[in-house]
Amino acid sequence: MTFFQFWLLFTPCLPLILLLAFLHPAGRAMIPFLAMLAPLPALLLSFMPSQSIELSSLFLGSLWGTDVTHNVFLRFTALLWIFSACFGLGYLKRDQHANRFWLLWLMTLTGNLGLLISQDIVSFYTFFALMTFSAYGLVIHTRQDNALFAGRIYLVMAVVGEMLILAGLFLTSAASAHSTLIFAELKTHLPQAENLWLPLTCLLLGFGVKAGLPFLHMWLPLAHPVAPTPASAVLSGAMIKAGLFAWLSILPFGLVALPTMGLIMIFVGLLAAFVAGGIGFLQTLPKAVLAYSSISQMGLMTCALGAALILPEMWHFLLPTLLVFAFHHAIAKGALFLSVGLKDHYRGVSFFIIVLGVLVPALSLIGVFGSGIQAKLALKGVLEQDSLPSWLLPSITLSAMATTLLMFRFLSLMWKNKSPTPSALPLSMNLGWAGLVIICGLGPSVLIPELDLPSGLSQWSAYPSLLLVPGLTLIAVYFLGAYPRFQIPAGDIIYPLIKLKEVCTTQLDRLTPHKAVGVEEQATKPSFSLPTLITLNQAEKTIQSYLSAFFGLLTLVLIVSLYALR
Amino acid sequence: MNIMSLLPLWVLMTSFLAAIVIFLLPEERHRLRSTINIGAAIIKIGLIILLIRLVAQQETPEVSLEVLPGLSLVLRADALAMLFAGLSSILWLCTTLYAIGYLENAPNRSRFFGYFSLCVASTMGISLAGNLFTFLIFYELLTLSTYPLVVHRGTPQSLKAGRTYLAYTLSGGVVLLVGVALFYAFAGDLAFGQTAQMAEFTHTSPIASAIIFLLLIGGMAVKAALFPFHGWLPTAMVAPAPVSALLHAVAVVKAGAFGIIRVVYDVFGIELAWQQGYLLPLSLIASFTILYGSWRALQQTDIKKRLAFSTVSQVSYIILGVTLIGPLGTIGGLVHLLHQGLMKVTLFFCAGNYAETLGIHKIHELNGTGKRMPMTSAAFTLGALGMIGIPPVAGFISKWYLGTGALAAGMDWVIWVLIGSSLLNAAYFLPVLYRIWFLPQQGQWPHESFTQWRDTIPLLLIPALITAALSVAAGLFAGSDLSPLSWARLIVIREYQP
Amino acid sequence: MVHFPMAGLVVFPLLGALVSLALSQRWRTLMSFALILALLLNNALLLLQFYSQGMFNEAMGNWPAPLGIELRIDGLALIFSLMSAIVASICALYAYVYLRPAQLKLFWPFFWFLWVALNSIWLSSDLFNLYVGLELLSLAAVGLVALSRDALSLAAALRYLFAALLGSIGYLLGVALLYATYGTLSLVELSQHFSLTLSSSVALGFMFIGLLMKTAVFPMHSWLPPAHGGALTPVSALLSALVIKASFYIVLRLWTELSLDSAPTSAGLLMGILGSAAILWGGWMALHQTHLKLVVAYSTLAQIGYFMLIFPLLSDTNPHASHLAFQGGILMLLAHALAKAGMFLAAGNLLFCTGQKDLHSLAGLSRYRPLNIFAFGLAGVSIMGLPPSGGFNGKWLIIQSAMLQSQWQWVLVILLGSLLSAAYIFRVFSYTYQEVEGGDRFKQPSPLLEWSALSLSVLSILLGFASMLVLDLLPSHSVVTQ
Amino acid sequence: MSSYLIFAYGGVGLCGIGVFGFILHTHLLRRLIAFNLLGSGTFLILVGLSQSGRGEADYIPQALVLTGIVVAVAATALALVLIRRWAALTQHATLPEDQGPS
Repeated sequence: MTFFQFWLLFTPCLPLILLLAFLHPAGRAMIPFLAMLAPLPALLLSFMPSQSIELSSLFLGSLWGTDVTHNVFLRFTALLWIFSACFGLGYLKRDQHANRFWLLWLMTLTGNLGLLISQDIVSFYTFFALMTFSAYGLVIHTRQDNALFAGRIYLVMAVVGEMLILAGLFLTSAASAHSTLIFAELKTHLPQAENLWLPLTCLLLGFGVKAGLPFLHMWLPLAHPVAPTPASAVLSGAMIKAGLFAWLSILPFGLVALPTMGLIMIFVGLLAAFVAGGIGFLQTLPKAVLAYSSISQMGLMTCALGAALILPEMWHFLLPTLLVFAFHHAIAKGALFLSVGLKDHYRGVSFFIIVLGVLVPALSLIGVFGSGIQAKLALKGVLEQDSLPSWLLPSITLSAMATTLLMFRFLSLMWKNKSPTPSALPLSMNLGWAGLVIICGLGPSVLIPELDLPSGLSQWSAYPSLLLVPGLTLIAVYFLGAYPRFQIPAGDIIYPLIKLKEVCTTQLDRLTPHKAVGVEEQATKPSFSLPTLITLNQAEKTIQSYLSAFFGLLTLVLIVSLYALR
Repeated sequence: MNIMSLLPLWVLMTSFLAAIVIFLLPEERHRLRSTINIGAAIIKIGLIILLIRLVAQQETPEVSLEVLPGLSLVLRADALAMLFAGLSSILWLCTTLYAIGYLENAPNRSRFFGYFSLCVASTMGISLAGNLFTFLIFYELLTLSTYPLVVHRGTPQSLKAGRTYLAYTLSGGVVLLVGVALFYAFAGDLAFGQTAQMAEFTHTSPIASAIIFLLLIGGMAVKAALFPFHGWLPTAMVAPAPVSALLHAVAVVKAGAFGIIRVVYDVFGIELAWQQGYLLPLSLIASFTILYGSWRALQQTDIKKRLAFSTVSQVSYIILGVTLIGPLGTIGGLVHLLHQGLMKVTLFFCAGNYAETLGIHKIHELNGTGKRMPMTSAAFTLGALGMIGIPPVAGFISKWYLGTGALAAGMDWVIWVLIGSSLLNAAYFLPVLYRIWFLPQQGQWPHESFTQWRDTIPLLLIPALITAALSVAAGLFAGSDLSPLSWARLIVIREYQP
Repeated sequence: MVHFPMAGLVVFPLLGALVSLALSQRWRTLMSFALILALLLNNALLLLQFYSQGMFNEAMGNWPAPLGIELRIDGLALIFSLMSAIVASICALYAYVYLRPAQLKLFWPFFWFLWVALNSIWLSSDLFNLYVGLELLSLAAVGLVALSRDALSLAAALRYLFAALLGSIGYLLGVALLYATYGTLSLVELSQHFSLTLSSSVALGFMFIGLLMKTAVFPMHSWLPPAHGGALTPVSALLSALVIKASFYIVLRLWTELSLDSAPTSAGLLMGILGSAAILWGGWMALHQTHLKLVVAYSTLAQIGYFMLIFPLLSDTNPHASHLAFQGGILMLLAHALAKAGMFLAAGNLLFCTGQKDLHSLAGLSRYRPLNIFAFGLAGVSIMGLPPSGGFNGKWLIIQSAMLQSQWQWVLVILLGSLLSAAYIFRVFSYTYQEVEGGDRFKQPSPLLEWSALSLSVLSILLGFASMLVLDLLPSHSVVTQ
Repeated sequence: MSSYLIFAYGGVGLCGIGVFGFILHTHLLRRLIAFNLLGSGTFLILVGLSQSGRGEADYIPQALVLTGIVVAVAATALALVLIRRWAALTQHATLPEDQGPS
C-alpha cells in the first residue's frame, strides 16, 4: 500500500475515528475542533494525483479511488465542511444539544466524503445511505414542530429515493450480466441494457431526490430553513451535489445518445430553473429562498446533462464545465447560507460590511462576479452547439433572471429580518463565513488548476452579456414593486399532496367498518399509517379458522389424485 | 471410522448432552448450570469450526445408523449444513448468555435451559441431516422441544399461543410426514444430493413427484411461516425474549426455510424444480408473504409483534432466493438465512432489553429510550437498518444478491417486490428509530429496573452488541474469505458445478 | 432334554405365584424380586441363544403334543417375552414402592399369575394352551383391578371380568369348531391343513370376536377405560401395556400362521375399519376426559386401533409391503407397551403429587415436579408417534406399507389419529404448565417411582434408535407370508 | 342324527340361553350363572362336534373340557368373591349403569 492509498483509506475513516472522542468528557469538549479538522485529509487528497485502492474484503469487493472529477468534488466538499464546521463552532456554542449535532455531523461527513471516493456500487450506496440518514438528524436538530415536519418529508423522500436508486442499481448490474460492480465498467455496459430507459429513469429520479429535481424537491425548502445554519450550508452546498456526482459516476453520459430523454431532462431542468425562481421569490424566509435558488441552479445543471444525452460527443467539454459550475454553486451557496446565520450576530461589525460580503456570493451566483462569471460563461460556451435546440441557450441566459430575483429577494429579506438586538459575532463564525466568501471571490481557475480554465479576466468581453438580464430584471423589480403581494409556503406542492392523502384516507376510512378505537390505539397509531382497506385482523382470523378445512381438503384431493395415479 | 468422521455426532451431542445434564441438575444449581451451558456452547463452536475447515477441504464427514430396514439416520456435514449449523452455534452462545441474564431470579430455569439446549440440538440435527428421514425426525423434535419454551410463562395467553403453535406445526409436521413417506415409498431411499435419481423418478411419474414436492414444501412452509401458514408466529410472541430470539432468528422459522432449501437443492435439484415449474408458484407465494408480512408489521403496536411480522416477511426472502434459478439468487437466499438470523436476533435481544430494563412493550412507550439505553438502542438501530436493507449492515448484501439474482433469472418483477418491501420495512422501522432517538421521554418508564446500570446489565447487553456487530461485520466484510457470503458462494459453486 | 431357559419362562413365574401365596409378606417381596431377576436373566439367556440358534420347540415334561404342553419360541414370542419381562419388572418395582402393604400382599400372587399367563401365551403353539393362558390372564388381571377394593374398582373389575369371560367363551367356541373341522389344535398342524371354508370362517369369526373383545377393539371397548383408568397405577400400567397385547398377539398369530393374508380383503378391511374407528373414537374421547388416567386409558383404546391397521396391509400380493406392515405393527406394539406403561406410571406419580384426579389440579406441576412431566412427555412422544421414538418408527413402516399398497385411507386415519393424540397429550401438558399461586404444595413421590416411570419412557424413545435390534429378531418376510 | 350331534346341539341351545341371560339380566349372580351356562354349552359343543365323524372316542376334547371346567370354576369363584364384595360395599346386586335412574 502506498502512502497515497493509505491516505485514501484514511480520508473517510477519520471522522469515524474522531467519534471515539465522545467516549471521554475531554474529547467531547474538543469535538467541534475535531469536526473542523476532519475534512482536512479530504482536502489534501483532492490535490494528490489520481489513485485507487482495491478492497476485496470490503462489501462485495470494493474499489476506492479518485480522478479529476472526484478531486473537484472532494475539494469543494472539504472546503465547505471545514468552513461550515468553523462557523458552527460559534453558532452552536450555547446549544445544549451541540454534542448530538456534532455526532451526526461527523457521520454525515463520513458519508459525504466516502461516497466521493467510492468507485463501486456498494460502497457508494453505503456512504450515500449513511449521509442521507445521518443528515436527517441534522435537519431535525431543533426538535421543533416545523423541523420534525420537514424531517419527516425529508426522510420519506429520501427512503423513496434510496429505493429507486436500489432498483436502478439492480438493473444497471443486470446490464453487465452481474459481472462487475465498478462504476467505470458498469458505465460501458449500461448502454447495452434491454430497456435502457428504465435503469436510467430509476437512477435519475432516485438521485434526483437529493439533487432537487422538480417534483422531488419538496424537502429542500422545508429542510433548509429549519436546519441549523452550518447544516443548511453543507446540505445545500455539498450534499445536494452528491446527487449530481452520482449521475456523473453511473450514468453513461458521453457513451450513448438518448435524444428524447435528453430533451425531457432539458425541459425539467428549465422548469426547475424558472419556476423555482418564481416560487422562491414568494418566500418569506431567507433560507427558503436560498433553497429554491439551489433547485433553480440544479435545474441548470440538469439542462446541461440533458444536452449531453442529446449530443454525447460534447461530454469532454461539458464535464469540466459542470465541475466548475458545481464548485462555484457549492461555495457560493454555502457562503450565502452561512451569512443567514450572521443576521443575529453582527454586533461589533458594521452590517454594511456583512452585506458587502454577502453580495460576493450573491452576485457570483447571478453570474456577474467572481466564480460565477467563469461558471456561467463556460456553461454557455459549451452549450453553444448547432445540434442542440436553438432555444436552449437563450433560456439559460434568461434563467439569470430567476437567480437575480431570488438574490434580490434574499438580500431584502436579510435586511428586513436582521435582528435589532444582535449579539456579538464570534470569531469562528466570522472566519468560517469569510473564508467561503473569499473562496467564492477567488473563482475556480485558482482553486481547480488541473482543469486549465481560462482566467475569468481574459473573458471580459463577455461581461456585458452577463450583466444584461440581471440588470433588466432589477429594473423591472424596481418598477413593479420589490415585495410580493402573496406567498407560497415553502415546500409548495407538498401541501396539496398531503391534503390529497388525507382526503384519500378519510374517504377510505369511511368505506371500512368502524370499530371503537381505544385511547391507546390512537396514541400508538403508527405515524406512517396507511389506509386500512379491510380489517386485516378479521380476514386473518377467518383464514385461520378455515385453515383446518383447507388442510382436510388438500389431503382429500391428494388422496383422490393418488388413486387416479394408481 | 476416525475421530473426524464422528464430528457431526459430537456437534449434535454437545447440546444434547448439555440438555440432559441440565434436566438432571436441581433447580438451585444456577451457576453450575450456566457454566455447563456456556461451556457446551463454546465447545460446539470449536467443533463447528473444525468441521467447517474439514468441509472447506472438500470432505464430508458422515455418521449413520440404520434405524429401520433400509432407512438410516444420517448426519452429514456438507457445506450447506455448515451454514446453518454455524449460525445456530454462534447464536446459541449469544442467546444462552442472554437468557442467563434475562432469567436471573426467574423460576423454572432448569426446565427452560434444558429445553433450550434440546431445541438447539434439534436445530443441529436439522442442519446436519443427511437425508429427508433424518431431517423429519429432528424437525419434529424441534416442534416438541420448543413447545415448553413457548408456554414457559404458564399464563393463559402463553398456553393459548402454545396451542396455536402446536396446531400449526404439528399439522405441518403431518403434511411433511406424508411427503417424506411418499418420497421413500416411491422415489426410494435417496440421500440429499442424489438429484439425478430424483430427476429420473420425476420423468417417469411427474404427478407423484409434484405431489411430493407440494407436500414437502407445504409441511415446511408452516415453520417457515409462509402465508397463509404464518399465524402461529405472532401469537408465539408471548414467550420470553430469548425464546422469541431463538425461535424467530434461528430455530423454528429457519428450520422451515432450511428445509425448503434442502428440498429444492438437494432433493429435487434446482434445475429439475425449475424445469418442472415448481418454483414460480413458490416465488409468488414468497413474494406475497414478503409484502403481506411487512404490511401487517406496519399495523402492530407491540414491539415484538411488529418484529414477528417482520420475520414473516424476512424469512420469505430466503425462500424467494431459493426459487430464483441461477447462482446469484441462490447466494442471496442462503446468505440471508444467516444475515436475517443475526439481525433479527439482535432486534429481539433489544426488544427484550427494553422490556426487562424499562418495562416497555409497546412502540409508543419507546420515546427517548436512546438516551436511557444508548447501546441497546444503537444495536436495535443497526438491526433495523439491516432489515430495511441499508448498507453496511448485512441485510443489504442479501437484498443485493436477491435483486440481481431475480434479474439474472429473468424475473424482473421480483425487484419491485424487494423495493416495495424495503419501503414498508422503512415505514415500520424508521418511526420506531425516530421515537427511540429523537423524541423526548414521556413521563416515567412503565417499569424500570437495573437503575444502577447506565444501559442494562451486561449479560443482556453484550449478546445484543455481539450480534449487532456481527451483522455489521457480515455486511461490511462480505468480500472477505471468512464472511457468510463467501461460504454461500462456496455452497453455490458446489451446487451448480457438481 | 429340557430346554431350561424356555421352560424357565413359565416355571419361574409359576414358582413366584406359588411362593407368594405361601410365604409371609416380607419373604414374598424378597422372593419375588429374586425371581424377577432370574426371569430377566433367563430372558437375556434366551436372547443370546436365539441369536446363535434361531427358533426352537420344546415339549414340557416329554409329553408330546397334542396332549402335552408344547412350547415354541420364535422371534415374535421372544420379543413379547422380553417386552413383558421389562415392563413387568419395572412395574413390580413401582408397585413395591407405591402399594400399601395390604395391597402388596395380594398384588404378588396376581402379578405372578399374570406373568405365567403372559409367557405361556407367548410360547404356546396350540390353541387350547392359548385358551388356558387367556383365561388365567383375565382372572389375574381382574384380580389386580379389584386390588384397591373400593366400589369403583370393583365395578370396573366386574365389568372387565364379564367382558373377559364372554371373550374367552367366544374364543373357546371358535376353537371347538376348528377342532371339529381339522381335528387338531396345534397351530403348526392347523396351518398345514387350513383352508378358508365357511365353517372355518365361522370358527375364526367366533375366535376373533372373543379375542377382540378382550383386546377392547372399538365397539367392544367400553370395559377398558374404567378398568384401566380405575385400577391402581402399576396395575393400569400392566394391563394397558401387556394384558391387552396377549389377546391381540393371538389374533396376530392366527392371522399369520393361518395365512389369512391371502384371505379375501374384506376381512382385513373390516379389521382396518374397526381399527380406524378405534383410533378416532379413542382419540376423541381422550381429548374430552377430565381425569388424567382416563385420558391415558382412552389413549390405549386409540393405540389398539393402530395395531388393527396392519391386518388390511398383510397381503400376499406385495410381500415386501406386507412385511413392512408386520414389522411396523410389532414395533408399535412394543413401543406402546413401553410408552403406555411409562405414561401410566408417570400419570400415577402426578396424581400422587396432587392427590386429585382432575386435570385442573395439575397446574404448576411442570414447575415443581419436572421429572414426572418429562417422563409423561417422553412417553407421549412415542404415543403421538413423533420422532424419534419407537412409536414413530412403527407408524412410519405402516404408512410406508399402506402407501406401497395404495391404501391411502389408512394413511389418512393414522395421520388424523396422530393429530388427535398430539391434541390430547398436549392438552395434559398445557394444564401442567399453568402457573399457580401458592408455591409448592405437592407431595414428592419417591425417586424410585419417578425413575421407574422415566426409564420406561426413555426406553420407548430409545426404541426409535434401536428398532433394528428388534426387527432383526423377526423372520424375514418370506417366512412371514409363507 | 348321531348322539354326538345331539350333544352339540344341546350345547348350542345352552349357549343361546346363556347369551340371552347374559344380555337380559342385570343381576350379577344371574349373569354369572348365564356365563356358566355359556361355558357348559361350549364344552358340549366341543365334545360333541369333535366326536361326530370319527366313531372312536377322542380323548383330547375330554381332556380339554376338563381343563376348561377347572378354569371356569376358578373364574366363577373369583367372580363370586367380587360380587360379594360389591354387594357388601354398595348394597346393590347390579352394576351402576344397570341400576336405573333411581
